[in-house]
Amino acid sequence: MQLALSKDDTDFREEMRAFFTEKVASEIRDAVRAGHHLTKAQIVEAQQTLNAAGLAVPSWPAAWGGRDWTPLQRHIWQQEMELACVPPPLAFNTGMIGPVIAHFGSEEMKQRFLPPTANLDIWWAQGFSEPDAGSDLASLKTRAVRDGDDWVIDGQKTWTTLGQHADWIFVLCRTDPDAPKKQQGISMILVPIETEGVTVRPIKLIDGGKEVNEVWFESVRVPGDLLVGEENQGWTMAKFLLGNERVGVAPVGQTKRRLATLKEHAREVGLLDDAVLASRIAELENDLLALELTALRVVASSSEGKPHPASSVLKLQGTVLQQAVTELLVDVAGPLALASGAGEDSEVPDWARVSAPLYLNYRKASIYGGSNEIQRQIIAGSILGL
Amino acid sequence: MQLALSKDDTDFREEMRAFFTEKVASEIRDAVRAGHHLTKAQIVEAQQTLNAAGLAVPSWPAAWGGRDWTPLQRHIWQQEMELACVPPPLAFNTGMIGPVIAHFGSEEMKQRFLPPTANLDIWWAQGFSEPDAGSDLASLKTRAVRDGDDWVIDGQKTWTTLGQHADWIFVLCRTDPDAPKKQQGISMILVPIETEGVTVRPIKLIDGGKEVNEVWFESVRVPGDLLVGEENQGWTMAKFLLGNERVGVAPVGQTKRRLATLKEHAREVGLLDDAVLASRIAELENDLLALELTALRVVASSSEGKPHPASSVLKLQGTVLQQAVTELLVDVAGPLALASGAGEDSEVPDWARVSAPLYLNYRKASIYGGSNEIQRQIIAGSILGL
Amino acid sequence: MDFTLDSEQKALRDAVRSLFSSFDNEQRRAVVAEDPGFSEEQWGRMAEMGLLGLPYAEADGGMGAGPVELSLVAEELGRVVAPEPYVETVVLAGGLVAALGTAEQKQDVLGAISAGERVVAAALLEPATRWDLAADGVVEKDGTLTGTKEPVLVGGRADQLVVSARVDDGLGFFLVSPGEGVTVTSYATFDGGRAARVVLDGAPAQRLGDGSVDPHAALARVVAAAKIAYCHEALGLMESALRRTTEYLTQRKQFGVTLNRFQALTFRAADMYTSVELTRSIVEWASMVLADAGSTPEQVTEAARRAKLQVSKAGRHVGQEAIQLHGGIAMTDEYAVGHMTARLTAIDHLLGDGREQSRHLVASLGDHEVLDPLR
Amino acid sequence: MDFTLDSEQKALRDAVRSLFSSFDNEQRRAVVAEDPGFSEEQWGRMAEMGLLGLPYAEADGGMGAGPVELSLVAEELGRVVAPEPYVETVVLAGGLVAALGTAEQKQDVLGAISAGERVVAAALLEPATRWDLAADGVVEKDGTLTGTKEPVLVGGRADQLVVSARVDDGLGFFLVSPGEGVTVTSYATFDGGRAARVVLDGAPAQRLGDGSVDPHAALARVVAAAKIAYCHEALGLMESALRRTTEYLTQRKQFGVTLNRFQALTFRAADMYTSVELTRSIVEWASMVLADAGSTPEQVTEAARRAKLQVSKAGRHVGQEAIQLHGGIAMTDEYAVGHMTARLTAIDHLLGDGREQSRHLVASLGDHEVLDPLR
Repeated sequence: MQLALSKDDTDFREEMRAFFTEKVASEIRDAVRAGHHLTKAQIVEAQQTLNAAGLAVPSWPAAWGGRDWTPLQRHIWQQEMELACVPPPLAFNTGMIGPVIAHFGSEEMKQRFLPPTANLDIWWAQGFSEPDAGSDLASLKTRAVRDGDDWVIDGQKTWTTLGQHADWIFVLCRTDPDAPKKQQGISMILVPIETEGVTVRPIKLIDGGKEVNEVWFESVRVPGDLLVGEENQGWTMAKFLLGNERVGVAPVGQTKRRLATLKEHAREVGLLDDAVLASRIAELENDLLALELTALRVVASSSEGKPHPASSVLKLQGTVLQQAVTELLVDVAGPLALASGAGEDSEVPDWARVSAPLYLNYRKASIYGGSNEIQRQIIAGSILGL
Repeated sequence: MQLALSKDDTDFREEMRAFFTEKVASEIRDAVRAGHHLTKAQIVEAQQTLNAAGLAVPSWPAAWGGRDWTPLQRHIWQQEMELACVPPPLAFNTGMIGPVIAHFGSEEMKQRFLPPTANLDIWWAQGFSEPDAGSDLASLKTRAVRDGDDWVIDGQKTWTTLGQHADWIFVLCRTDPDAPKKQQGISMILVPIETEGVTVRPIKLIDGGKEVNEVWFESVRVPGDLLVGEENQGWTMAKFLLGNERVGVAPVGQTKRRLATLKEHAREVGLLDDAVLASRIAELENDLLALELTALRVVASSSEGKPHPASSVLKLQGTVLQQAVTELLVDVAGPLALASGAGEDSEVPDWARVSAPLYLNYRKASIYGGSNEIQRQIIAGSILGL
Repeated sequence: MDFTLDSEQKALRDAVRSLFSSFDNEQRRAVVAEDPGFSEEQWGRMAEMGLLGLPYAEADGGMGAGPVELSLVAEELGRVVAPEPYVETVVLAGGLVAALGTAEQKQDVLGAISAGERVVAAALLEPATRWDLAADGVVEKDGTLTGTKEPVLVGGRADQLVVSARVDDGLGFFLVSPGEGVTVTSYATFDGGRAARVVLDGAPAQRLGDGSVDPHAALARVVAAAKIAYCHEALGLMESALRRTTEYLTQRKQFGVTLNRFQALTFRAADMYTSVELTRSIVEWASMVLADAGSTPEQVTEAARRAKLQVSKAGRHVGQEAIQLHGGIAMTDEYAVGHMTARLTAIDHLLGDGREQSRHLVASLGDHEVLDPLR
Repeated sequence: MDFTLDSEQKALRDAVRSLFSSFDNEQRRAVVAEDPGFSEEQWGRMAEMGLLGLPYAEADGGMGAGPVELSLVAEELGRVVAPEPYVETVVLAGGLVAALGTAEQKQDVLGAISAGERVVAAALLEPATRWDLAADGVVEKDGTLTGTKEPVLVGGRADQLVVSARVDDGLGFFLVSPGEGVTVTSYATFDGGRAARVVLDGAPAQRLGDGSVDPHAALARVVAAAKIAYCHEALGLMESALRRTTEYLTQRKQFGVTLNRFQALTFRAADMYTSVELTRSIVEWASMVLADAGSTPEQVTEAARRAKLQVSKAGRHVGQEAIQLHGGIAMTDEYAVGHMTARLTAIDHLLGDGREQSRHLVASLGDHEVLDPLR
């Protein structure tokens, strides 16, 4: 056991910190800090800044821009990025379809897609969830049928985050409806969003934002070479992808930063003198510390594509704390949270105005990406043997 | 809707308060207030004092000592009794077997048993739970077989509270092992504890006390007239009995009294100045108020033997708050709670010494008498239709 | 002590329920999308039914009803997440006029509210304060007011404002009409309502009352009444959120079975039910304390705090769980449950959240040995 | 930063585990029923293995090991709810001697502890104080002590006491042997251990050290080390309680199926697992902070507080749920789980509970923007 970072890791951290705080546009970082929604252009700019420095896809194979970092270094990279309010690389690109193509795709497919995926020249959307298949992903109904060399896709996807910005979408389709188990007979197909028959409709959420979408596929025809890997191998890819998703899914740095600014606002409004509120902050800080240390423990013992079983703890507790911090921020704002729709001329500070929509928005955190019930199921079943 | 009590009810309350605080021996009430275990003699004395004044079995039929009180009056009676630290009449007698005999028993059985049951001349124990039938009561295995006019009983009961003091035990036995459903084929039989073949063994609990027992029945022979009601009617009686149990099962007055003394002790040790601890007390007081008001709402709409469905809320939340108060008392005691075994010469105050055993003992509250999981099952199933 | 409604009260409840029986989330979305954020037609119907004048004296154009009747209306509005500013106008703004106004002011303002002719808003909060309603960022001088109030609920639609301000002898309340010296900037609130920034710059103002009533005491009672009304609105919201959740659990299929086959979910619904039942008890009790002529001002204030503390806790629990047990669908604007949670969140932070109530209850913790709701 | 054990550490852990491999609840009940409440034989074996001198310098008869090694022992003791007073004697009482004693005192006392020849108890608490270990109800005069200490863990069995007392220049620590002027009344504690009331009436006492070490600083570090050791003991307890619970859920049948078919129960076991994993992370980190030569005294104190705050919350959660998920069986003395909960409760209230830690952490809340466990 050893507390201190090695000299290499300390240097690495300094390097990351310097890059994130000096090289990424401050307007973008300020917008993140304030809890504002970013524009597509801002997200693209940030990722291209990272990619130019080789910092967008460190977990990818080295041949495609990855870095042979240790798990600890990857953790430091993510922490420093979040603490510096740098928007992380688009997860659909760098955490999902990129690794899937790198692992399962043909050489031709890699060459065609990986570079623009890393650089966010292609914006990917995730076509997994369906209206009748929420947590029960494998019961999906969207069908893809061979027609000559092409695939013809019919069905509907939903909860497609930021789909309104997408250039392409990776879609789980049922390609063998007669397979004995529902997990079999699923394939992963890439679809240009501009293809005829694809319709994207934003879904307005309760915080007023439109970050998720419904996507319809009506006789959508794509060339056969847009199948990733082999036919009916889709469930394997989905599990691979969701495993990757879970490891990076506890945004500890982001929550720490939010709590730090919350503390500052609490001081401004005099609430740091309220022992009850102050103890909630102090205990949340401690909870976050335990979570971060757990991430360090878990990350170190994960191997590629095979997350440590306890990574479900990170997702579960990560969202619990994200939600606790956003809830507490509304408490700090108090009645000023009602001024959520006020303009810049309002005397109500910006952070108080965004607090309630942020709180409402983050109720999603324990639902999307494998709900907390699914995480408990995984822990009870896979870890505890129940 | 009406806040104030009627003149009659106000008078009734004064009468109850005067009786409980003036007529019940102060040594007994002091022992209850201090959280000490009562002796058998103290429990008997208290109940006989109540019974002599017609206050031991108000819910029974008037012919057997009951009072035609309104539900509100019964509530007031219980509240005032608990607030005055009067030990309530023994539940096995007045809340369980008494009402069962009064409702299901023959006239002869009523005359024989009800008066001594009300006066605690007979101390009853409950023979329901078995080692392999906890929450799943209906899977009980203790058998009673007809032999001539007699019943011969074999089996084992457990969690028999205060069975070490018992003169008689009422036993749920399987009398028809071939009945199509396990709930059928069960009968209720009364057994003198001194009968040959009955063995009572106290179970030591984690707080060091011995308040529950195992009871073995080995070829225990009792006369046929000790069957209550009809053969194979036992499950109906058990449900009737457990329904009664639930209504009175939220000892709001007792918990209020505990919280009041806790507050006093917190003041003594200076913890009332700790805003966090003080707010826990204030919020518990509020939770108790909501519970008490719910009891008033529910009690008013219960009819005999058919509890309001929301009575499960009383059991559930009643135990949650009982446990919260005992947990908080240990927090007030702090390290002094370690002096749990100290004698009277200790400078550590009595309340601090009993705090941790009390806390540990009350972990039972959410398990016995229909666990909180069973209550949630009832709410989800019977009330919410889930 | 009696928790039952009499037949007139039941009839009132049924009438309000009937008035909103066809109001669904689709309608609600259409209504809140456009200013003023509620339906003027429905407001008119509420006036016709006498709901807008419910608590006012008949002499002032009202119905002379009590807090219990008012609570029934608020609860029904909550049940359907109605966006009409009932508590804001009738209980809070109108309540201040009823408590403080001269006979003439009452007849004028309360008559106009009752008839649905005038929407009145209470402008109490200021950007620099939290729940200190005796804030003094607005100052009176020579019959005019100067300063800023924000957020002022319904401020953009209001025909008249009741403004708290600092006067020589302390706290005063004033009637202000939009116009000269008044700049109102309206915006949407996260619960679908509207609030405004109201900048007063020498705005002509008419002081409420003749100075015979203590404004602090009047404010305390009106705020208590508004808190209790909000608590009933929240109770209606919670009951609806629970009902929606149990319906969804019995209908939605996952992994081949309906969700009510998953015990972990049904137990959580049971806990929601427990929260709602406990809330109903304390909220109805608070209305009874408010209605009882024998209650002291302190008892009324305390009862309102107690109800609101419970509503804060239960509202978070029920609102959060209702979304979680539904899953993604409840995050959408098209589904009602998320809006219930949003409105519960707003109510939690109006007139003091749970911690604020608790802070005051702690201060009086030593005044009693046990709490006794019976009198 | 590295959470892995080296091979020697693993060997130590395995050796301790092996030493207690046959220790079950039946044995434990027999041992705690009789004074001194632990097994002298087992204590002797622990001495033979070098466990009792683990943290002390080799010159003093110890092994010169660090906090990580110590934590492994404490965790294994917790795992089997062993009643041996390891933290009390080795970490707390011996730790004070190691920090404050003269070379001669260290050789004498620590040598005797290491060899298993002497049980030493720390007499710090007084009836009138809570966690104020610099209490001054015991006063030194002319080389004797007068006053009362209670509860003194293991006080009845102790061959020697380390007593805190008020001296002219503030706080002092003294070695006291039972005998003249010392009245010890021993009793059982609710977790199966023993504590005592120690009345000193002119008891001869030998002051620890030569005055060259600040006693407050020494006390703070020893208390931090003891807290961290208790946290590891608690971690072992929690892991066992969780393991017992999951075993029970897969074996116990109700309603015709094993309990692990009830999702509401398995989800709660999952939450217990989450608590335990989070606890392991922060507790191991605290040991690393303690072990790291670069840590400041403030960092050590803070790390101990953070670990103990987490242990307080998680210990209650896991201890309570372990009983509840078992049902009645866990309430009985014959079953180990209830004793785990009892011991977790005792540890929670030794050296400051969660609220006490939180109170101190609040005081330094403004000293940092974010917490950063990496160095």
